[in-house]
Amino acid sequence: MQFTSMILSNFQISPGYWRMRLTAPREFGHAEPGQFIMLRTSSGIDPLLRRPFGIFDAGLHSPPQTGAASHPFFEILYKVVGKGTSLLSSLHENDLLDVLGPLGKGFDMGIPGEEKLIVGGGVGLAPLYLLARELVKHSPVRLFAGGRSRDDILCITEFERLGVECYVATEDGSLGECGVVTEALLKRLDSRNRQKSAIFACGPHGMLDAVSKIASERSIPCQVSLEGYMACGVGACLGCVTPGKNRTAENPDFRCVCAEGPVFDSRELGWGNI
Amino acid sequence: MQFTSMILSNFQISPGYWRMRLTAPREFGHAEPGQFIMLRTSSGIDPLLRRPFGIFDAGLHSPPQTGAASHPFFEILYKVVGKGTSLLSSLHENDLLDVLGPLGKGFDMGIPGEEKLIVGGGVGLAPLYLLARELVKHSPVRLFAGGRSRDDILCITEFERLGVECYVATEDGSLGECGVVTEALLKRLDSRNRQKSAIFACGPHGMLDAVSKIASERSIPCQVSLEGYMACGVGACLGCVTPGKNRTAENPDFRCVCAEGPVFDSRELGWGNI
Amino acid sequence: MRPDMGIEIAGMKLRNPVIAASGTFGYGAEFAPYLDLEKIGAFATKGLSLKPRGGNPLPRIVETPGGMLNAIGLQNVGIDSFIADKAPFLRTVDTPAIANFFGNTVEEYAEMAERLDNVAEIAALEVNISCPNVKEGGILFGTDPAQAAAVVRACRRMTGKPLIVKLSPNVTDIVRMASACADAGADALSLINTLTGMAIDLKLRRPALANITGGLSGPAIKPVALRMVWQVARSVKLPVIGMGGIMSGTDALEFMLAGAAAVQVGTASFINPGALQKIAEEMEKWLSENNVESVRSMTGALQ
Amino acid sequence: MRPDMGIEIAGMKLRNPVIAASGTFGYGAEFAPYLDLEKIGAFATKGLSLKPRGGNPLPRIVETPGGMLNAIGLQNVGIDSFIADKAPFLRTVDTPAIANFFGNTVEEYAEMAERLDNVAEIAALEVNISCPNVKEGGILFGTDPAQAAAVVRACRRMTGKPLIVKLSPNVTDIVRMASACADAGADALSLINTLTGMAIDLKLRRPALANITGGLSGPAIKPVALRMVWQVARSVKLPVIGMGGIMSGTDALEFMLAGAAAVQVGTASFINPGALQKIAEEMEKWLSENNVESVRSMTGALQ
Ligand SMILES: Cc1cc2nc3c(=O)[nH]c(=O)nc-3n(C[C@H](O)[C@H](O)[C@H](O)COP(=O)(O)OP(=O)(O)OC[C@H]3O[C@@H](n4cnc5c(N)ncnc54)[C@H](O)[C@@H]3O)c2cc1C
Ligand SMILES: Cc1cc2nc3c(=O)[nH]c(=O)nc-3n(C[C@H](O)[C@H](O)[C@H](O)COP(=O)(O)OP(=O)(O)OC[C@H]3O[C@@H](n4cnc5c(N)ncnc54)[C@H](O)[C@@H]3O)c2cc1C
Ligand SMILES: Cc1cc2nc3c(=O)[nH]c(=O)nc-3n(C[C@H](O)[C@H](O)[C@H](O)COP(=O)(O)O)c2cc1C
Ligand SMILES: Cc1cc2nc3c(=O)[nH]c(=O)nc-3n(C[C@H](O)[C@H](O)[C@H](O)COP(=O)(O)O)c2cc1C
Ligand code: FES
Ligand code: FES
Repeated sequence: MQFTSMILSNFQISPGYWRMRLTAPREFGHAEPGQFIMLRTSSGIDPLLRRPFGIFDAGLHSPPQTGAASHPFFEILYKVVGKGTSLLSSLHENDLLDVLGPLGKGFDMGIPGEEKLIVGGGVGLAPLYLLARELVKHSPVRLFAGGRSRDDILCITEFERLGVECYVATEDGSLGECGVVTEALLKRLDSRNRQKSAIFACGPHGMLDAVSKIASERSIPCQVSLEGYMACGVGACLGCVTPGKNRTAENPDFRCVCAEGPVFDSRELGWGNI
Repeated sequence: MQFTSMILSNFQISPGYWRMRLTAPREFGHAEPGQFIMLRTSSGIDPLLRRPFGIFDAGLHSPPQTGAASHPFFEILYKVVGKGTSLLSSLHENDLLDVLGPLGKGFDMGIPGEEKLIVGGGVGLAPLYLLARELVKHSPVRLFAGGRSRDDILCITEFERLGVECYVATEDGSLGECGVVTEALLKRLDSRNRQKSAIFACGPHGMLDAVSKIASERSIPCQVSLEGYMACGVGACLGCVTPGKNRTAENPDFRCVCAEGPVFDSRELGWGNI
Repeated sequence: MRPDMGIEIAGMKLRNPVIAASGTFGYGAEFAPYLDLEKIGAFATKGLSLKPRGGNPLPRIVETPGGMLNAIGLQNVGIDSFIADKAPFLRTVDTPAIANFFGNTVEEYAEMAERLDNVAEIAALEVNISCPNVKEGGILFGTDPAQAAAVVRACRRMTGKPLIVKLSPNVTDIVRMASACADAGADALSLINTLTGMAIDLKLRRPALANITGGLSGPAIKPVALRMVWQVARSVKLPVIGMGGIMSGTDALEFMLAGAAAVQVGTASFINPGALQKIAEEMEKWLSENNVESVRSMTGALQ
Repeated sequence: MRPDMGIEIAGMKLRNPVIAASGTFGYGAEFAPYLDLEKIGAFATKGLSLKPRGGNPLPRIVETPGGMLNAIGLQNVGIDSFIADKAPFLRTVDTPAIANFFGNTVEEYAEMAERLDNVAEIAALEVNISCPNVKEGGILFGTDPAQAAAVVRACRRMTGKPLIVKLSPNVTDIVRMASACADAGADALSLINTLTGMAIDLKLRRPALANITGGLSGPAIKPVALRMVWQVARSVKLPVIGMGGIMSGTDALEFMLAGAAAVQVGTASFINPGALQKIAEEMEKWLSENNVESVRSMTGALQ
């Protein structure tokens, strides 16, 4: 679906991280956790390509004015890293954006009742909030949030409000435990009593690789949400692909991150080749 | 001079025509009537090149708040024709612009006391207001303003406030006389009693050509302000040149509109070649 | 008055001159949710080869000022899987599909042409000659007139379908390449393919693309594309399909003025998945506003 | 720690690697009000010829997506007037001036080289070979290795000053052109000159430039320029001066990673007349932030 969205709000939530709320068409209510959208950050050619962002939240927006009708919205959480995201951060309420989405394949919700472990690194938390919101309906959910420093730990309160138990780790120890988030995850896994779990992760490649190793060593189902350089977002350009588990010199097993992902069962991926 | 300007105001004065007031450095006070500035309409590459605009007015700006110090400003009058001017029209108070100027050679003020006839077509009026403001100090001034329709006749009240006698002609007759502005000019010239005059003109090429013919037939000094496709504005790229009067196949007599102009003695130009 | 948007090129009748460029439109189905495939003139498939190809390592794309570089490496499902899995969709759409294809030797090109000639769902063949000839030490078919002619002759023998040759812009003399392909039996020429370029990641001190160089497309290349289309259209007697940076109906009409009988649109579909349909609509609007009765009359109408 | 910004190229010592590109910096004086000429590495003059030249009819420039086309037609004051009117200014500035020049025949090139060799204010010569050879039926010197070599050999005989050859990008094989010029005696190569392009005014149904085609410059061409600099620098043993779309210090450093020993900046000066100085400052800042001691160490340091 392609549509024009109006910005409802756009503010900085932590140094360098912003949260934007946008109007959405009614159909957008069916967006799956883990899906993403692509935005044009300029109506001209600078930058030329759309920018992909996970769907942080979606729902019905109630305007502050009493009596005004509520309407569907979605939110993105974004880090300012270059020209496109800088332009986004300079936009205001009522500005318009051209949106493509929801795109891709989201998370499989797994078996109701079983423990769900969510692992997010930095802005990788973005697509995990909508996921958590769905998971808590049927399962106990734990979040492991990591980042370089306290500024990179986002929206923990929101997760806690859902009833998610949150574990925080920062590399500089400025918030939560000092270290990488996988250590906290390991502690939890090793302390659980043969309880069945499933892992959902999004973040930098190194973190996903580590999480997927941890999961496979323990035979825990693990889904990861990948990034990739995207041009089209719809499976046409083959720019965003990632090697699948069967990839060899002879077998061109590439998976399309935008159309077959961005969420993959970690066992389906050719980690060594990425 | 290159400087960053802050927008003091920016509003539409007639359908498609805008007037923008900007802060200026102190030195800008010495801008000559007929000089121009070049603006970057985007900080990126879309559009890439600066856009030239005549200096409509310059002076000291007194902010509406009582007590606030007054500071130098200049104004431009612009017509929205493409991407750059659209972007300008979307800017607001307090937005910043990168300005180069004042550039080029302005009008020669002529002999004090003699009648000054100013001819402007459409947005060609832009550089003529500052000129009129100077000329009225020492000479009687008459303005001949032409355009396709009433919407193209700009800022007449401002000229009248200076004490300028204004003649208006529109091609569709929706304001002033019906016809082209040169007819009104001719009438005035033919009715004047051997009085010495000087002509100053800015507008579309066809109008300037006609005015310069009228002037040369009557041996009246005539200065015209030209446009040209400009890249640098400082005489380096040679993109904006216009043929001089000595131009032949052998003699490469090209004049630089940005550095030797934009104002030229009409007898110096090779009209047939432009 | 509604202008007549129909064109005929190399024996194909198209409802309008706007064709999806190869490699930017998948195998046709990917964009179906975003536009009406029956409102565009035709579409070219991703470049096909005899064997499936995995393509290049990652990253494969990078944005550049006003454009993008890609080094997909011609990843494609291969002709067998194309016929089995992709062709059936083409039957469901009443819009001609053009098979873009390539090979590593003249023989492979010929074999591909022969196989595609038998695919009923394919209306025309577009030969991508920007590949290295593995037998001749990797020299590019697309930069040597004799090699290009050899490919075209070999394909011509194998197919009665319209044969379009897609030219590479990375040559000193595009007209020589065009003439060689015309003489060798092409029915139409399409140009331009991407300009070879490179981007560098300064922080990492590495090329931005794993493949080091890639193909530049998008608005940045439009002036080069227009120039080449103009040069070829005025010197070679074949119909020309123009492309390179077309983003709007006016861009497309400029290519037609330069001599193109039809246009292809590539990168624009990434920015706006409905671009092809929108461009056709914008063209029609411009023509009607300017009282032009038929889009065909724009071809080569530069003064 | 302040990084060492000095470089040496073809025997010239420059305070930094940032050189103004020919045709975009006038004869040096035009930009003096906007930057400190003694904060840039060097500057190249507008292309000079034996006789003054009027250049092309108008319009001569047009903006394109991320770039611009120019068809100035090498308007210049001619060598006599250059020596009489422009050279005296060069004496007042402690920054090397490079004379860019061209001719219509090999003999004219040689004569220009000889004349310029005698101009004390000129530190180096830059041969622009993108001109048609009027004797050989208008074939471009810059697209034929043998013709280019002939020009370079003829100039080499006439001058002991550093001889830089400026290459045209409108060729199939830039390395062949570069090798031919190297073998013929060039001291350095500068690239790229503009890509030939075209723009069309749809409303008027006319080419936007009176000359129909023009040279594309600016950010749009950067990927093509970087690729060619990389290709030439790794294959030819001469120092390379890289250019094409450089707008910032990081752009300039990317060209150095690709193999350039110095860079030239053209179109950027139109957008920001202080661009050269700013780019040199940005380079220095980047190097110091990244603990690079000398700008020279960036040349070819791509991994
Ligand atoms: C499916 C998907 C979902 C995403 N979700 C989010 C999200 O929810 N929130 C968020 O902040 N970001 C997200 N991203 C990343 C986001 O798209 C990029 O940060 C953004 O496109 C950068 O644009 P820019 O113009 O600001 O930066 P640019 O100027 O384009 O780039 C700045 C730097 O970031 C690098 N970069 C740019 N794009 C990518 C990319 N796709 N992958 C890796 N590196 C890149 C560039 O190489 C460069 O070094 C997601 C990416 C994908 C593919
Ligand atoms: C010395 C000088 C002074 C000027 N003063 C004023 C002024 O005071 N007020 C004002 O409104 N305009 C003035 N102009 C014209 C103004 O610069 C252009 O209208 C503006 O640059 C258009 O920018 P754009 O991006 O909106 O349009 P573009 O998208 O660049 O162009 C829109 C259309 O205008 C044409 N065009 C663009 N630039 C020029 C040009 N320089 N000359 C002729 N045609 C052009 C294009 O071909 C195109 O058809 C002046 C021009 C010059 C050279
Ligand atoms: C991601 C991508 C993949 C491409 N793949 C092919 C291909 O397989 N075969 C081909 O002939 N051209 C291919 N091209 C070139 C385009 O068809 C087109 O010639 C080029 O992109 C210029 O047009 P544009 O500027 O409108 O994109 C590809 C282009 C892009 C951007
Ligand atoms: C207006 C203009 C005039 C130019 N004139 C010359 C010239 O006289 N001689 C020459 O060798 N190159 C000339 N060039 C090419 C530039 O020196 C440079 O090679 C090219 O513009 C690419 O660099 P850029 O993208 O930084 O502008 C000219 C370029 C422009 C834009
Ligand atoms: S972004 Fe184009 S295929 Fe995934
Ligand atoms: S605009 Fe460059 S010389 Fe006048």
